[in-house]
Order: sequence, then structure tokens, then C-alpha cells
Amino acid sequence: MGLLPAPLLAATLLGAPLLVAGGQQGNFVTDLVAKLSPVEIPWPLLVLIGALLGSGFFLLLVFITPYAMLAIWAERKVGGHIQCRIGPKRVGPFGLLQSIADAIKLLVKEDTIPAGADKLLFVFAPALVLASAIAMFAAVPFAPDVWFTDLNLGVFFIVAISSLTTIGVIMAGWSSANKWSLYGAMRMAASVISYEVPLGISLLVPVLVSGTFSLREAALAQEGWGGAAWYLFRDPFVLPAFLLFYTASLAETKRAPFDLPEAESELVAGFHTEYSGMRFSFFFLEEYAAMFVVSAIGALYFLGGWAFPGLTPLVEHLFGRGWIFNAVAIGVFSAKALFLVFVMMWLRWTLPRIRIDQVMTLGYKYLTPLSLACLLGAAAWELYVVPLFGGGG
Amino acid sequence: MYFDYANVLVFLAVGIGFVFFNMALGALVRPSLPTPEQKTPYECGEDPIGDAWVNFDIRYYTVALVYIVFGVEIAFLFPWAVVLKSAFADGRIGGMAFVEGVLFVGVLFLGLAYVWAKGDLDWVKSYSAKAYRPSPTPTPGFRAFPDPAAAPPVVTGPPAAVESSTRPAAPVGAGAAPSHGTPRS
Amino acid sequence: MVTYLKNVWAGFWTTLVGMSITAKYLLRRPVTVQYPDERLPIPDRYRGIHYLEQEKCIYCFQCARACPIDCIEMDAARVGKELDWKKFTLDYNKCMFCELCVYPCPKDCIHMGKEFAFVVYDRRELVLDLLSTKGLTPDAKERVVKAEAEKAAKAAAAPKPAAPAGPPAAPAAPAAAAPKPAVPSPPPPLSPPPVPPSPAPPAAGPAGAPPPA
Amino acid sequence: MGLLEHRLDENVLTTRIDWLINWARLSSIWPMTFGLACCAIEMMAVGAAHHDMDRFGAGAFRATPRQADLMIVAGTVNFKMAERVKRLYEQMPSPKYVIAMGACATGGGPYYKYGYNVVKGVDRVVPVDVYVAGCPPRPEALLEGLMKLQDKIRRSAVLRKPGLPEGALFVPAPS
Repeated sequence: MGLLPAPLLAATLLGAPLLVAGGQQGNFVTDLVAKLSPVEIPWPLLVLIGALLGSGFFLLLVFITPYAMLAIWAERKVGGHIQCRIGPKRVGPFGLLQSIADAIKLLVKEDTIPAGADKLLFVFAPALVLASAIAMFAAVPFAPDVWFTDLNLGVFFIVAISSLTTIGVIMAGWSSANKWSLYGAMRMAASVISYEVPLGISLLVPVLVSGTFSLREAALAQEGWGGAAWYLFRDPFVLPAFLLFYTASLAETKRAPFDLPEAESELVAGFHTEYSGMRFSFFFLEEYAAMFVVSAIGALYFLGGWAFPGLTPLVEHLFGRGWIFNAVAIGVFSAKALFLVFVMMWLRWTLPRIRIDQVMTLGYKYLTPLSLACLLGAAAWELYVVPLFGGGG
Repeated sequence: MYFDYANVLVFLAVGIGFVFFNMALGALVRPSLPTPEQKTPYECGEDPIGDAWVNFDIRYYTVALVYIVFGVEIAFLFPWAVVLKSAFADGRIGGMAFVEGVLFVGVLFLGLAYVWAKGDLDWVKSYSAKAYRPSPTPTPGFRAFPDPAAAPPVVTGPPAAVESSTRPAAPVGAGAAPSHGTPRS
Repeated sequence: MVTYLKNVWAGFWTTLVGMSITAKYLLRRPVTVQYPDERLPIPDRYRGIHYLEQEKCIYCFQCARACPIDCIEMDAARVGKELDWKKFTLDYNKCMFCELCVYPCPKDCIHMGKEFAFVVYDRRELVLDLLSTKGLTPDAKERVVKAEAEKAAKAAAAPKPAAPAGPPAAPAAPAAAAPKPAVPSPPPPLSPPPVPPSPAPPAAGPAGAPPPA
Repeated sequence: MGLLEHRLDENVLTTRIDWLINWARLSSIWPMTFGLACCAIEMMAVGAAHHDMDRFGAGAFRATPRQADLMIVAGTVNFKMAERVKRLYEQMPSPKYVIAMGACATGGGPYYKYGYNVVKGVDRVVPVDVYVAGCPPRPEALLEGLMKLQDKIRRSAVLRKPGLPEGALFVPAPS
């Protein structure tokens, strides 16, 4: 296990030759760097700089961290108001600085490692979890021209990487040398193995409809009908598929009512019982990042991505598909994804946590057969009903 | 194309770097006053008893096995879903593309139905599995509650009389064995 | 199959119902009373931090004796009719706000206040001195001096009549004895008995009367 | 000890950083879910809708001491429990704060006289920062205690050398 960071580093360093071997296309960061740079940067270096800047600067610093802070604040506010409370109020205006205070406090909090812990795994687990959350973002397009990598496996990649989070969680739980942590980790494993199946199958429905794994292409395909060609309205099987996907993604991101891995009332804090200070905050950060990613998949695959009836066609008509369109697209897409994130918070403060056997029952007995039915139904509709209307693709 | 995945590696590296950078930053300021007590695993303030790495219920593993089957199946379904429409449009395959998918999902579903019927999807198997019957003779030392052998309950009022008077007379068979709390043999 | 679909529908529908309820609360005005800025009204019968009407107190130990946990300690010396207060402390490390000290007070001078926040950094500060002034007030000193002068004058005039002037003389005797044993907790049963049974009720009149004058 | 903690002289920079860190610490005091007796009910009331401790950023009750900053000892600490209280306190990562809430926790309370089983004040077990009197204190009193604790944190030195004897963490109050 101690060698794990080494291949990753090596692979990253070896990335440059791979770039020479492969790539012709850069992402928007690469283009930006190439445009701004006074001298011509050699291509592999440019791509490496683009990736580093894109992941480190644009994603982590400009997007994920502020978003997570805002989301944590929003979560506490939503929770407060649902309980007729106010929530954070006295730290900054409307308590907006609450998350910043939390972050600084956690940063300067003592870091404890229990005596019996497997130190290496203990230290490495939060890193793995956060890294997988950031890597998930790599495949999410924010606008037609704002994306970091356009993977040909797109959503498949995201589902795969999200399992890496699970591995990180299990590492954390196992290495803590604490029974609560271990129970939390096992529950994480159990709930993930019951929900990955319906999650994957329900994601197949839009994949089938769009005929591509790429989230960007799927979103581009939904720009028709004046921005209203959302897959959600396409046939009667996509809406249930969306609901199934959403339910499964709640479990995938350890959100209530499936937050069994960190059930406060049963397992003290689940897999991060022994984590204090900054290490704990990485799990938090990952949770919110993962929430955004699954909501983004939902928005891109089911809710039309950045298309919004009336708005995006109008912008396109007025300004063309330039940077203004992209900016509006980012706004629309983020609004949709954040709305889904909000619904997750809403659900969290609505539903009680369900039992582990109920989780398994729901996953295998309800979601899986239903999602299989949705998949077949959508396939039949797509192949035999859509041609009747003379439509296609 | 390789570029895409090299990019992902950079993302992973940046994520890991972010974690360790923050830990290093915090190390400048954060106090560290460890005591032996502090290093004991948290068990609600009690002395931790035994090893933390305990044995787990076998149920986790059976469910994990079921998952592996389904997970692999999904991995097969993904490419099918992507090419379904183009394959259908392609005259050579046509409707077979759909039928194949239906057959595949059907087999999958049959497997699910079988596992379901066997009761392997139930977390606590004894709750609903058909095969399980409480033994007709109670386990030695086991006393049903209310104890059938005990004196019939005192009837306090006429309305409850009918119900409660029949209870002690019920046979100590499978039907009378309590549906919960039965010690497993 | 029907049950199965019904279950699915029930799961979906109940979630929606629950979410509609929480949405209603989400949009409702919060009930929070923002403490340092707004305060809830304190009920009339709230038992908060005690306060003492020192001028009424006659050092009778009734409250201290009523206290189930002995959290009241008091110490005073009698100078003529006046009380020279040295301490009247209430230990909030022990006090359970049972109000039992309030009822037995013959002068109705100890009360439960409405102040509720008593927060300190050091535990010793929780022993609250209820006295507003310590020692004798200037008025009282004056009166004492006057009384002593009168006494001296009377004694000089006629050595005999000093005995009938019982009331002022009687308290003076225990006052000399009081300061010492009042410090440890046993005093209530031991030293004060001379005070309350006989002279205290009669002394109540004279002791209570001077302040208004 | 952190690399820089309590090692730097007082100047503009360290003062600002100290201010920032102290502000962060006092704005996000996460209490531990930990109640011993009836005072805990009032503690819950502080977290509930009417008083809402979350306004101060202190509403995130953490179930594990590893993530908590504040231990509110709410209730009677008997000798058997004292061991656990001590261990829970030890298991919290520093900086950690303790509020002794109610008479029992501050000094034994009603059990002072005859309670052979009660610790006469939790400060005999763990160092207490703020004592809140009351039996039990009103929720507002606990909020008052929280604010008093915030005052205390506001004055503490982080990077600066504390102008204090060895081991003392807090600059004394400007009386």
C-alpha cells in the first residue's frame, strides 16, 4: 500500500509522453494558456500546464472549495429553517462566513491518529477520497466549451471513479482501529454494492437515448425544441429512471436517508469517527463535491444540461455561441445542479435514516428491477415508438 | 485520447497534493499535545475491549457476491446501450439488437428473481425465507411469552374474555411459536 | 405484484408528502428568539439568582438553616441595635434554586430574582456575596455612636437603671459571641439560638424601624 | 506544538493572524453530543428552535470527541462517570474547551452535602473554562456561557508568545 502514491506520481510524470502520443485537443484552460502566453509553449508542456491549472486552480480553488463552503452554509441554513430555526447568523453577514471560520478552525485543529491505527492508510484515505472527488469533476462539462476533459467514457468513468471514494472510505474505516469506524466502512460497502447496480442501470437510460457516454454530447443533444428537448420529457421511462438515479445517487454520496456509513445516532460518526481537524474536513469536502457531481450528471443527462427553454436559444440568437453563451450556459447548468443539491439537503432534513436491511431491500428488490424495466421500456420506446413520430436522435 | 486520461491523473495528483499541502499548512500552527489517553480509540469513553478488527456477518459477503454478478452485467450493458440505436438503424442487425438486450436483461432478472426467492436478498434471513420454520417442539429452556404452561391470565372484563381465554388453549405447534425472538439453532 | 407496485407508489408518495411538510416549515418564519438581542419574558415565578434586602435582614439564620445543602453562609456582628455585616454569601456551586430559603425568612428579605445568567471563569467566583454594603453605614455608625454616648451618659447618671434597658443590652451580648463561631458551618444550631428565640422577634420592631427614620 | 505556535514575537502580522485564528475558533465551536443529567435537556433546548445555538456557529453537535471543540459537562458527574468524562476530554484534539453547566458540574450542587458518589465539581477532573450557574441554567445562561467562552478565546495567543507563565494558554482578562 505504501507504494500506491509512487505509481500515481510516476504516471503523472509519464503523462507528458502520453500526451505527445495522443492528444490533439486541449481543454479550455489549455486554449486560454496558449492565448495568453507571449511565447509559444511546446504542446505537451502546454497540456500539462493546462491540466494542472484546470484541476488545481479552476476546479479546486475557484469552484469546488467555494461551492462546498457555500453548500455547507446552505445546508445549515436549510436545516435551520426547516426546523424553524435560523441557522448560522452571527458569523459574518447572514452567517456567510461560517464555513470559512469552520475551515480555518479545522485547519488549525490538532491532528489525532489513534495508537493502533494503520498510519499510512489513515493518512492516505482522505487524500484518496478527495482526489477521487476532484477526478470526478474532470469529466463534467460546465458549458459547451468549458470542460476539462471530454472523456469518451464520460459517465462510465464518473461511476467508476465514485467507487474510488468508497475505497477511500473503507480505507478510512478500516485503518482507524475503531469498531465504529469499521462498522461504518462495512455499511458503506454494503450500501454501495446495493446502489451501484440501480445507479448504473438507470444511467443507461439516457445513455441509450443519447447514444453516447459523453456528458457533453448528451447535453448538446438536448438543446433542441427551443431548449426544451430534455430527456426527462422524452418518454415515460426517463422520468422514473431519473427518480431511481436520484435515489441511488443519494446512497452513492452517503446522503440521508442513506447516510448509514456516518449515522450519528448509531455509529458515533461512522467511518470518520477517529478523524479530527483537517483530515475530517476532507471527507466533508468530498461529500459536497460528490453531491454536486451526481447532481451535475442528473442535470446534464436528464434535465437538459445548459439548455433552458427561452433563455439559451435567445442568447444564442443574439450573441452566437461565443463566450457569452458559455457564461450563460454555466449559469443555467449550475442552477440546475445546485437545485438538485438543494433537493438533496431538503430530503436530508425530511426523511429519517433507514435501516441497513431496508437499504438492501430498497436497492435490490425495488430499484434494481424497476430500473431494468425502465431500461427495457426506454429501449423499446426509442426503437419502435420514436420512429412512428418520424423523430430520431 | 490518451491525453484525457493523463489529464485525469493530473487531477488525481492535484487532489492528493491539495490534501497534503493543507496538512502541511496546518502543521505550522496546529497544536499537538498528544497523551496516551488521547491515542486510545474512541469507544464512548470506555476502555476499548479487544481488537477493532472484528469478524463480520457473512451476509455482507453474500450480498457482495450478488453485487459482483450484477456489476459485471452492467458493465456489459453499457456498451450495448451506447450502440443500440445505431445498431438498430444498421440493417444487418435490426431488431436483434433489442431482442438480445431483452434476453440479457431477462437472464439477469431471472437470476435476481431466483436470489430473491431463495431469500438471499434479505438481510435477516429468518424473517421471510420460506425454508425456515420454527421447530414444532420448543427448544429446551425456551419459554414462549406468555408462557402457555402457566395459569391462564386473569380475565378482567367481558369484552376481552373471548380472546384471552382461547390463548392458553392454543397448541404449542408451529403456529403458536412466536414469530420473533426464536433462538436460532 | 400489486402490493409491490403499491409499495413503490407509497414510498414515492410519502416522500413527497414529507417534503411538502418540510417545505412548508422552510418558508415559515423561524421561532428563534435571538438571545443577546431579544429576550424571552421571564415568568413571574422564575427562580433566578437571589437578592437580599440587606437593610431588612436581621441575621436570624432561618434561611441558612432551611437550606438543604447549606449554601448560605452569613456573618455579622451586632453593634447595639445595628448589624455590622461581614458576609452573606450564597454558594452557587451548590444552590439548586429550590426557594426553601425564601419561605422561612421572618422579614421577607431574601428573594429569588429574575437574573438567570451567572457565568464566570473561576469556580470561586460562583460564591456570590449578596450584601450590597459591608460594615456599618454612616447612619448606623452615627446611631451607634449616639447610643453608646447615651448609654455612657446614663451609666454616668445612674449606675442602677442600666439593667431595665434590657432590649439594647441583650443583643449586645450575643453580638460579642457571634463573630467567631459564624465562620464554620455548624454555627446555626450552636451560637445563634440565643438570638432568634427570645430577642429576635421583639428586636424585629426596633431593628426594622430605624432604616425608614 | 505547531512549528510556529507561541514562538513569534508580537508584531502586526502575528497579531492579525492570531486574530484570524481566534476568530475562526470562536466562530465555530462545535460541541460534543454529551449530556449527563437534567442539564442536558436544557442543553438540547439551546440547540433547538427557540434558542438556536447554531446562530453562533456552535450548532454542529459532533458525536465524536475527535471533531468536537467544546465539551459541555451538563449534569451530575459521579465518580464512575468521571473516568469517562476525563477520557472523553483527553480524546478531544486541542484546542479544546469545557463549559461546566449547572450546579452539579460546577461544584457538586445539591449532592454536595450527602452525595457520596458525586464529584464535587468537574474541575477536579478536567480543566474548565467557563462555569455556568443554575440548576439547571436557563438556555440563555448557556448561551451567555458560550459568549463568555468566545471572549476567552478572543484573548488567547496563538502564534504570539503568551505573556504568561509556562503552560498557561490564556492571557488573563483585563479585569
